[in-house]
Amino acid sequence: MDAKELIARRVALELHDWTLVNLGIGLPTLVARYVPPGIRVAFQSENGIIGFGARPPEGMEDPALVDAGGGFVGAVPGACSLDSATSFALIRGGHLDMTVLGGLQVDARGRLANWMVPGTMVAGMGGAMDLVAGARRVVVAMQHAARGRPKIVRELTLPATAARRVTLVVTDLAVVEPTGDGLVLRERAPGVTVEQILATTGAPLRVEGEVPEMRLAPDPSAGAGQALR
Amino acid sequence: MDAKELIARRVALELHDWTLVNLGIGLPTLVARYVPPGIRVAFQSENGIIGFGARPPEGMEDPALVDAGGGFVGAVPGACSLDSATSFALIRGGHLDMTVLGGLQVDARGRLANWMVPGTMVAGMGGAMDLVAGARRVVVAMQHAARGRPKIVRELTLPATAARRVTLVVTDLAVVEPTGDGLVLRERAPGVTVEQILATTGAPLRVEGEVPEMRLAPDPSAGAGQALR
Amino acid sequence: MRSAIKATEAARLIPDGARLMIGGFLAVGTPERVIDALVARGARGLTVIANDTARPGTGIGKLIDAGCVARVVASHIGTNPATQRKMLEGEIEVELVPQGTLAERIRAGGAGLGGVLTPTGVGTVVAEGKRVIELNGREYLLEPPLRADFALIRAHEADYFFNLTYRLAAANFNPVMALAAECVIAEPDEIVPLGAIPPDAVRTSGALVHHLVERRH
Amino acid sequence: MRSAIKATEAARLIPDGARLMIGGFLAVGTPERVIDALVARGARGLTVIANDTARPGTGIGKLIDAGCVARVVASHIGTNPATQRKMLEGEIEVELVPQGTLAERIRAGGAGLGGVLTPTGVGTVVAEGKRVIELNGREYLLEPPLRADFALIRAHEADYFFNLTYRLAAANFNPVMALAAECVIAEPDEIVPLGAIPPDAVRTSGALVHHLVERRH
Repeated sequence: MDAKELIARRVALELHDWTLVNLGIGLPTLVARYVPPGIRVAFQSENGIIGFGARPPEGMEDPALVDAGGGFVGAVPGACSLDSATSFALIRGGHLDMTVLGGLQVDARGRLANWMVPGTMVAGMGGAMDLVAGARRVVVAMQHAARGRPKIVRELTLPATAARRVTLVVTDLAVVEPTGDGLVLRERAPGVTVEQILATTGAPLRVEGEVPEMRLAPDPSAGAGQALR
Repeated sequence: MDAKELIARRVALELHDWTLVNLGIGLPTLVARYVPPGIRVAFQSENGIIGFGARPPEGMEDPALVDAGGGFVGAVPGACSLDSATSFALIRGGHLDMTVLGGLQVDARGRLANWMVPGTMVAGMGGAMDLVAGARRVVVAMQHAARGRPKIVRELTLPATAARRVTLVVTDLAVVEPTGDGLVLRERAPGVTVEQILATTGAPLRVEGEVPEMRLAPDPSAGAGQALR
Repeated sequence: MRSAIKATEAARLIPDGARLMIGGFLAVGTPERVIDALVARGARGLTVIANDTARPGTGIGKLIDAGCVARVVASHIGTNPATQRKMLEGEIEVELVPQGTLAERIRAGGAGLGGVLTPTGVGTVVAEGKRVIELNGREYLLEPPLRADFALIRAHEADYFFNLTYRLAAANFNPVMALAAECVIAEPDEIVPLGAIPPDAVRTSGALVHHLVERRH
Repeated sequence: MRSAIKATEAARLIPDGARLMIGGFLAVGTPERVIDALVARGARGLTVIANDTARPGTGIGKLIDAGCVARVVASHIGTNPATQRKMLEGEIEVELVPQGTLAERIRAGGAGLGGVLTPTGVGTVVAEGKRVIELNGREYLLEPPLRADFALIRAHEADYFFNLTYRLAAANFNPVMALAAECVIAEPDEIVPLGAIPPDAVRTSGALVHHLVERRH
């Protein structure tokens, strides 16, 4: 199991039954593979689909049915289409139970930076700022460190995506919960020690008693869950 | 020809080809009967229909197809339905070429009062304030006087519907155009003298040279025009 | 699958004193069965946010007749003399809102916007006591968003995921109200299998609907 | 009946320096034939308001490649290195707007609203230089409405009155843009007889559309 699968399988446990969930481009889209059995989730894509499904069989792709990354997807029975104003009315209006987004940095106050690295090519924020401002729960799915440097930092050095405190940070080493009282270490990845986590974290991390090992959603090949069924 | 038919047939000449027009409840709805030949107009009803048509044959009324007064209407081919937010996005956003509304008073500044008489039962403004604020042209269709009292007055004594100056006032006696420089008498009804009009008007009315007699849209029984055809 | 509830169960979910948005325009597009059940259970002290209060004996008029309503936020009450009389007698408090402003305030409440900047009502009694914001030389009223505890929605078709469609003028306020309440209860004319409503025909996503009232028997 | 025009005629209607809204999300739902005609006629100095600039060689990317564009208002340009390079070289000016704010600013421009009060961007660089309005203890950015000279819309079906439908994710910005321009030009996949699109299936009323581009031959 690689780091991405580990993160996706842990995040998948955050899916609630009968909710609307947005998965960001990249690592977060992997979460859709690990929906726990018995959990019915509608996946929303900000370009205007609720209930998108897996990529169709070869030759059956529809040019009008893509996800926010432009990749071909399918639609489950019960899917619907939305224009951009309505799509973001749902996002901004708190109708998403959760968004899962990649991250460049999260700081001690729980603020996320994930849209811009000054001095490099500027891509733009796309829908990220609306998603972080509007979703009821924001889960950041990212590597704990990049090129040996912590991505959880005392204060953002990159431009913030929103002023809001995210709900949970899931990395390949740990589950960290930002609280009004700072970051709290909630879980550790299998085989990882608290000391290893603290050494790879650039911000104060509270440890309260015994830190349990991460639970993970089952492997899909061993009987997957369902999306909107 | 009664006063209402006269007013409706004069207002009908204000219809432009291929435009979206809202007709208020009451007298203004009569205008739909006199669409001049060759003029294609889509009639909008603020409760969410573009392209409504005449009342269906007996027994074929649809409970979901009514105008803003709650009366059964039909739909012409090419009609569409809108929710209230979109219906008023069109109204407020200047997408209506014209609205035709009844009036209680119009004053020297061209302001309309048509939604409330203090001291009587309060009905509410419904869509009137949005229509007057938003339509590109606001045509008031009303009797010149009520119970012998002028309805065109120096200053509104009833609550205004909007601060905006209306485009044209069509009565059973005259066509009056409010301008930045006061009210101007543009046309007189057949057989009515300028003196009669001035005597029945409660505000200064400029008369510039010869005042022509009103033209009227043809009688429908003599070959009517078309709505959205 | 999600399961449908009876209209009486829907009425039981709604406590006295609740703040309701109710779809409809002169009772066209109004969920009559949930209203009948509210009347039957003797609901009291409701706030009703709706375009109008219909006519006595129809739609929201039935709630007015039965004394269920303490407060009305509407654009028009002229078709219902009972609402007018109860307002003058102090039994019902009425807030009048221009129809387009009402629709947009509800949409703002559902879309997470802080308010509506509208030219409608500037220079009229509607502007009294409200913040006026000047932008590019024009004046706009700042109107606050509206939300409710419950939205009572009338739909044409619903599928097992609670996706909804509407017909002709029966859509009116229903789609925006479905965005703006903590609990959305939809009363459909028909319930059809998942997949029977094509994705582009869905007007309100089932993800917004909490309870569906079963088909009329 | 109204008559359809050729894509080349549509491109001739649009002068150099015009301000365009163009539908689409990564070229899905983008009117490619009008864009090809604009490239062919050598349009210059255009302002493009759109979600993104697609990829080189696709959709709006073709306008970027051909040097037609002086200014871009978009939520994302990361998929198009040509846009990024021309921005750094000063050939194209870029204004980045959060995607939901972009959609809502366009809707406000089309709906006659004075602006948008959004929580998105508060506490970020997006808020710089903008008016912040506090309402009920929360902060909102006051974002101005957007309008354009032309909206270039990609539709699925159009009828003879120019009513439009869209398919799946190809709707995206098209319906709001059709509200917000002085001249709306729609490029449909199919043109069908009046009455062939049921009233409840119409997503943009023909009353909003000024020109329809003929079917691809």
